[in-house]
Amino acid sequence: MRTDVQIAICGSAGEGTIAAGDILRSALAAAGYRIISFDAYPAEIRGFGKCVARLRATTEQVYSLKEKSDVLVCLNDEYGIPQVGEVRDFGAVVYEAKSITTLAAGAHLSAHLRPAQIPYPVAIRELSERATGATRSRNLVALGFLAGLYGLGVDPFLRIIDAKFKNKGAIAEPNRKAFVAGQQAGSQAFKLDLVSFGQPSAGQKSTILSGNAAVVQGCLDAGIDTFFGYPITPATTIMERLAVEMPRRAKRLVQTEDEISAIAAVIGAGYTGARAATATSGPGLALMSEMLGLGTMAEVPCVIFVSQRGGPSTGIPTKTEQSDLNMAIYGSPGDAPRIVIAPTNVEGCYRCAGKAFEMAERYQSPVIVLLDLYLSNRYETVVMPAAPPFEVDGDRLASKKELGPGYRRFALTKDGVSPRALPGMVGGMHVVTGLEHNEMGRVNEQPDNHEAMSRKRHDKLLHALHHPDFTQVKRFGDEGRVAIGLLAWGSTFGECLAAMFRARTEGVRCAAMKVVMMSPFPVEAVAEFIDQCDVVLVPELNYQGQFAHLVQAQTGRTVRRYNRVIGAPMPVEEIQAQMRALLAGDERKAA
Amino acid sequence: MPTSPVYLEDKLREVRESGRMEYRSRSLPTWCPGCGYFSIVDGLPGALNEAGIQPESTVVVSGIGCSSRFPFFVNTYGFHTLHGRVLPVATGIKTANEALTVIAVGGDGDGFAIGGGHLPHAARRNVDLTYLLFDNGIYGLTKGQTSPTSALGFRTSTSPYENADPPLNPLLMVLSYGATWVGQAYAGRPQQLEALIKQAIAHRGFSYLHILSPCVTFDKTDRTYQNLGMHVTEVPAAHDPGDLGAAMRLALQVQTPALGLYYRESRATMGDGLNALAEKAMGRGARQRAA
Amino acid sequence: MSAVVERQHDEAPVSVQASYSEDPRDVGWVVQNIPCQAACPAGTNVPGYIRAIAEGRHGEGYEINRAANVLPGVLGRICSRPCEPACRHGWPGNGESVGICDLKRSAADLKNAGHRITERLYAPTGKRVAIVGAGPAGVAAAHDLSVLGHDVTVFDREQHFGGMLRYGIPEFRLPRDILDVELRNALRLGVEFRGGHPIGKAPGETRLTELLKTHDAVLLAAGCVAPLPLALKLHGPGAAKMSSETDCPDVEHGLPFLMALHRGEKRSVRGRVAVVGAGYTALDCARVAMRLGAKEATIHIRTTEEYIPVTKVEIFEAKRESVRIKGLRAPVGIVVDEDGRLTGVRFVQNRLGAWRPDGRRQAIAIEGSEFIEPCDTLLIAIGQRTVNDFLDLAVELDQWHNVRIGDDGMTSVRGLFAAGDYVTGPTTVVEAVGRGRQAAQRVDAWLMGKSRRKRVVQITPVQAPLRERAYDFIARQQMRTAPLQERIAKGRDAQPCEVELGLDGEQTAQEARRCYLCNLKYQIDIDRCIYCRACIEVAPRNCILLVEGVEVRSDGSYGRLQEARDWNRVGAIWIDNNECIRCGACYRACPVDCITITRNEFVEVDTP
Amino acid sequence: MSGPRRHVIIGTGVAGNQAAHTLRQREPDGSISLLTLSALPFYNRYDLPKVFRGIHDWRGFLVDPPSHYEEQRIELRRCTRVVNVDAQRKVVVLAHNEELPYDTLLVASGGRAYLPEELSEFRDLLDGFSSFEQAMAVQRKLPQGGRVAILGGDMIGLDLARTLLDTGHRVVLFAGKFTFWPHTEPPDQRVKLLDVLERMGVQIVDAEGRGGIASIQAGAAGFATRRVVLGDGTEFPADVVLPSFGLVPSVEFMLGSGVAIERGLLVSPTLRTSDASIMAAGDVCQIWSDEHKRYRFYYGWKNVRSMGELAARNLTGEDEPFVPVQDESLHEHDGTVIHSPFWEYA
Repeated sequence: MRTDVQIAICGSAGEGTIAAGDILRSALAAAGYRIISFDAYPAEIRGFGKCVARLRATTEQVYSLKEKSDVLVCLNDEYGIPQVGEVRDFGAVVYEAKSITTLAAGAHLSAHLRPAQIPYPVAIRELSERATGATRSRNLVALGFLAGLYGLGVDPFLRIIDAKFKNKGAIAEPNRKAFVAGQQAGSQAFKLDLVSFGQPSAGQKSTILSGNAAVVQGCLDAGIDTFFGYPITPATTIMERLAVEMPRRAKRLVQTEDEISAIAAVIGAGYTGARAATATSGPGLALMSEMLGLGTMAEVPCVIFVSQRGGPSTGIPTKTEQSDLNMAIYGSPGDAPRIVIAPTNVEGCYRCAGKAFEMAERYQSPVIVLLDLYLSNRYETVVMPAAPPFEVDGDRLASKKELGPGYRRFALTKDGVSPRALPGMVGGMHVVTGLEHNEMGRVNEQPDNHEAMSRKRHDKLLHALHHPDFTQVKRFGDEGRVAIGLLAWGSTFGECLAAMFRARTEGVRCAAMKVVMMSPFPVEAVAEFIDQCDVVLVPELNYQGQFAHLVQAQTGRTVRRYNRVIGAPMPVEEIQAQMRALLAGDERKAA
Repeated sequence: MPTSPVYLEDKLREVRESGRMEYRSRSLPTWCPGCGYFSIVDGLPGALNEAGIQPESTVVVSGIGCSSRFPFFVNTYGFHTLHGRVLPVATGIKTANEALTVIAVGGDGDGFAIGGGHLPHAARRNVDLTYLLFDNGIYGLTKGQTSPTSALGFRTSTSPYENADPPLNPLLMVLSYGATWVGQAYAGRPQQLEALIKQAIAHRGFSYLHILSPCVTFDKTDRTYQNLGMHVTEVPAAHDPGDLGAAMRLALQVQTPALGLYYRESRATMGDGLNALAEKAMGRGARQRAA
Repeated sequence: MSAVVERQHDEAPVSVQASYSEDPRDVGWVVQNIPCQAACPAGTNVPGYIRAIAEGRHGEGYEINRAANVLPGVLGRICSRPCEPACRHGWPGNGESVGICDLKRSAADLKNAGHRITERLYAPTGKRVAIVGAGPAGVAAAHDLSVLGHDVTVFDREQHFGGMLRYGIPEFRLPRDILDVELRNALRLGVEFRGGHPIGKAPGETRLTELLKTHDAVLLAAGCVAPLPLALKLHGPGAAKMSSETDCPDVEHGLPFLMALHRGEKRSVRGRVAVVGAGYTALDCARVAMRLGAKEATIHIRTTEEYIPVTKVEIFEAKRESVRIKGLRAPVGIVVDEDGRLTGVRFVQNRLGAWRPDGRRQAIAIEGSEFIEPCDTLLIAIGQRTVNDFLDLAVELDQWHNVRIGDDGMTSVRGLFAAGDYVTGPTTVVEAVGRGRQAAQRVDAWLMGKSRRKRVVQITPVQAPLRERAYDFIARQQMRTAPLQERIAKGRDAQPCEVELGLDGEQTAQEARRCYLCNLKYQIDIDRCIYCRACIEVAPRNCILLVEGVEVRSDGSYGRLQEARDWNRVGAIWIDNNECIRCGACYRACPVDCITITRNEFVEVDTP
Repeated sequence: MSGPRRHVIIGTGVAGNQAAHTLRQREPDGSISLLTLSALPFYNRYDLPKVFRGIHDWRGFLVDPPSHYEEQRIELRRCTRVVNVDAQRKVVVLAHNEELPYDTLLVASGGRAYLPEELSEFRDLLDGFSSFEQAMAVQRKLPQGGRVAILGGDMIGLDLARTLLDTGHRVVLFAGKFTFWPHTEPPDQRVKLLDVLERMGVQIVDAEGRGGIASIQAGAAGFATRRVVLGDGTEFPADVVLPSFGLVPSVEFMLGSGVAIERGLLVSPTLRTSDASIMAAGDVCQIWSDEHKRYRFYYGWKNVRSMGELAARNLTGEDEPFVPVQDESLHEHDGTVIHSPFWEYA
């Protein structure tokens, strides 16, 4: 039987909503389902904000979450009530059976169920208290209830609960008990909904990873040597995972005192030939921008992972947005070209992370890998390659012949990449500076030199457009001329793909192209795509249409924009609505 | 343990009549239940009220972090600035309007990591403001990473094996930077905390109050109420707050942190200096014109 | 070895840290917060004795009971349990009330075999008190007066003491050995009992005026034993030969019927038994009838089952014994055959009317709705009234012809006191015990010229919550009952079989844990509280609030707490003790230890 | 009165559902809340024996599709237990601690299966058949050709017995005074009716004549799961034991409201209770009969539906008395067929 079940768990931040989603996701992945999941949570640590953990478990490949969930678990009525609408007919709503305060009419979730939704009132709080003596394990009770109701195997859950809480001492056992209590209640409940889990497909062994975890895996597989970072949402988990993994490989990770220090240390490490990286978000990238210019000027390989969040300034730290594209491409004093790549899904995070080190080294440049919160935090099952697909040493090191008294660190070569001498190499001693310099590295402010060097720094990066085994752009859907094309980047591409596939089922000839290489820009491929479409729509999660600007500026062609800053993934149906409006030539409806 | 009955209506009247509620905003603080910061968000209004400072002539400035949500919970002017930049912004405010009471608040990461470069300069310049530093030894807002004051060997998500870097000694730093009022309080002792805040505000010059506070969500082992409650001591009665050396020795007592006033010194503030400078400059100008 | 004060094996050590308060707010707190005690007519310290039981000190639990009511083993079986509907554990959302009465019985049943009762005796006063009536009120008063040092003599018409306890209540509810021991214990401090000694005006009877002369005070506790008459119309062929329904051999009043049985007289019932009435007596009549071999027994009530003043357990057990209850009908006549034997009862259909001032529901007959219910025996148990024909002097009576007493418990005659059902009309045993006790204090105050005792609040620090949240999920322990076959089939010849068998040791321990211990007062020391709300997070109910105001009632207790939604209106974080279920979660969670627990309970102390 | 009225109906049985629909037709503006303990919208309990004919999807039992309630703007609140009605404040208190105010309240909570008190201690060994969930549980428990013991044998139970026999199961009826409830038949007629049942294939056990039902016991391992033990010591094995002693009104939540209750809610012929804002309809109410000068129950689907409709009409301005629409006779026809209005559900 084909399985396609989407479960949403809704509660406050302190109720363990996200943790419940974590466990459910891991357990279902362990059982062999394909998973795509994304949680929405507020800034307060545990405070009082609303969180929704959503996951879709399938047996077939899917690209995004569904608009309608099959099951909703509410740990908190107040937050849960607005979510009830997302449950489909004959789907299930699990909610707290009893309130400890007297509620006004309509304040209980049961008042908001539609007649075709199946209610499961569960004494979540009481079951938790009975099992553990405390109300804290309500999330595990609810999870257990789902496991019991849908006959999901208990063992993966218990294993994951044990693993998750093993370092948290006294809470592992209560959580286990709470889960079992919920599971018993669930297995005794009379199942009336029409949601069911079939056997997972037996296929390739897949791993469940978040975008950030995939970045980490990419870093490790590419042989990262050093990492310097400073905590910032939503990039922190990259550092946290690396902090566990790197010491095991005798690699070094340092939490610096701020982002300036982090990028400076990365450049320092890169200068010595180490594969070095940092991870940050918009505000951190802003602090790094001066140092990034030094990276470009000094031609030091370094990798910067930037996970975008709502801006400007501190903005909306826990909501997703794609509004740092301009800063990633342009944000530095002077003409400071650099490589910017933006993966579109979790697997892409892995590939881009690894390839970023290759490119940084090969083109002796800072490389920014641009993610966003939706991509960083979303989980997907990924089939990992048997062996790391990355070149682990691509340094263009100076040969014996090139070293010696006449060694030119910044030699103007045919491809613009100069031979590097690393500190410690005999005959390669030179000075690196942020001042404009000549081929030898000596300070030189002459116009000819400045123009030549500027050209060198720019042109060498163009080779990245043909970097081997790397997908700069990719087209999906119908071949040849199409009625409408979707052009997208980053996490939004998944929704575009889903919208495109749906449009095709409605008989529309259409195609979608993802652009991974943002700088230097793959002008030819994108221009060709635009030319084959009657109309091109660029949906993105920023207000200004930063990518649409880039496309228009680079290709000289006009595209239609669709911009939302809702802090959440672009709704597929909105993309569809835009497509329909454009196809119908309805200019008013098209944004 | 006192067993005498507490009569609610008496207490409510006492609180209502005290006037301290004027200084609270409407928003209920959103920290995790159990957080030590609640103690401070009740202490500052109490202190301001006692000191008779009007809410509208007070600016509470913060950086980024759990503690930096603070301005939202007090009924004063507030400026929630950028990570680490509380002191420069506060300096700007005080420089432009000496009539304001400026309270800078922030956490250990905000103040000693990203903002560490600003502290020496605000202190040595003796900017007339009060810096309340909420030290919980962890980054809470980003869900529990090591901070500059995390203990050696402490485990967090960014030091999963253990923290290999020794914590810095904020009090010793601030004393050596030239702060003119330095004290330490503990969130679990709300009455003493409030009294120290009041003294710090009353001080003319850069006053620094270090507030030890547990993070109940991400630190279950080190800086807990239990551990802190067991280890904190009082500044000895014999301690001379005018003796910088003695204050520094007290600051070295890190295993049993002493609560109370460490150091107090009367020195010209940055504002005084700028006034003198202006006077001098205007005086010279007047002489030149006269010539 | 120096002298040792003898202590019973299970007595708790005396606390030395206690303080005492007469502040109306503390008094109000106790009244408001210990609903079981407030509901108990005898003022039993319920949490006190249940805590003793929970700690395995059954004997002490028994003594705490006995301090309020001298017959714990008896009341533990037949009390009407006004405390249980009041119990906080039975409030909405909290589950079922604690089996307070069952635990009282357990204290009595499970106490050590060598248990010694404790009496704190006053010096003899030389005053003489006579008590008329050896029912629960008389016995309670006699006991307390003797403890207070007076010489007491109790007179009763019946041969044995106990009154309604002995003569009104069937043995399957109250075994006589239990009753005897407790009555004897109550009267053993030199109380003289004169059984078969009616006070009255008839020849050979002692006159009341005589008693008043020979005693310093006389207490009338004569109870309420005359059945209320029911003038039924007579129908059928044999009706002409009768003047009232009681002329029919198959019609009898319920209470005399039971009393005769309990005096050892033979009584029988025939075929289908109809009982009219809605109290314990009616229920007892029907259940006794089933034991005497009735084919069926039906209780006919004027209102409906909802309003019967009998515990649900009693109703359920009666139904298990096949007793049926039919509502909304009032008897208006009987039908007799040629031989004068009963063939049916004529009823009129009622409808429910308004509430009566006494809290009962009015029943209004519907005109023209008479119908006949066939039956072979009719027992009338519609209530009792007092009899005053023994009074040989003028005593002021009230509108119901009961004696009127003043606030000092005295009738219009100096030195003549009255108490119990004799004053109030028919109530319950526990009410009578409570009134008897109260009367003893009033008599003593009058005799001694002042109240020698007063009630204060004792406040004792408690170092731990004493409870766990898990206790709240223990199901109410169901008392074992005798199998149906044993109750009835063997009942005719064999020893009467007690229906309810009590809780066993383990059940008792479990049930005792269920008690919230409402005498524990949880309070937040606001001066030390840091407003962190760790307590609110773990609270199992909406019991800890951010408060901006509170309504203080005239009795000192707190009314509604006004919850603060805004930070600038939060005056305190407060534990609403009325909502609090004493689970201790907040106490354990408080990071700054600002929550204190004290035990607050009424104690009697000597007046200066 | 300001604004549209709030009508609350407790119970989504035949009466409650009918009342909601009639109410909506007659009062387009009022808000209507229909409360039920069930997780499902109104379905046909009379159809439940069909679970033995292979219908296992609850949607097959629904009378109206779920969307119907939205179209009719009837708020359907499922899994909702009423714990009490505060007639003074005009508020329905729900078990999950919500207070629902009403302008008018219609109690149509129906009846639940009666279990005689003397059998109550065996509750855990007994099954029920009054909801879809219970019916499915019985269906799952009962093996092909399995044996069902029906205690009492009211008309609901006997209807189930017909289906059980048709689908190849065995039925043992423990006959007693509740057999044929709610009909009461003279002894001679009763013998004939039992005879018909016997010929249908029901095994009849005269429980009353054999000392009554003494106990229900769990079966020994490897045998049927239950044993019915009679007073004379005889035992009958069964896979499922179903008490079938008629219905008692579900009124627990009305106790304490002050509304007059005897066994059911007492209502006038126009279905009004003693409280001006509260009406009752269906198996929950006893209706005053001027003819009999008694409060009477009127059972049967047609009566109940008619009461639901009447209640709605009387809530919206009418004041008509209830007239029974169903003849209550029970008889056997040519010795092989039993006729009862309770078997004529369309």
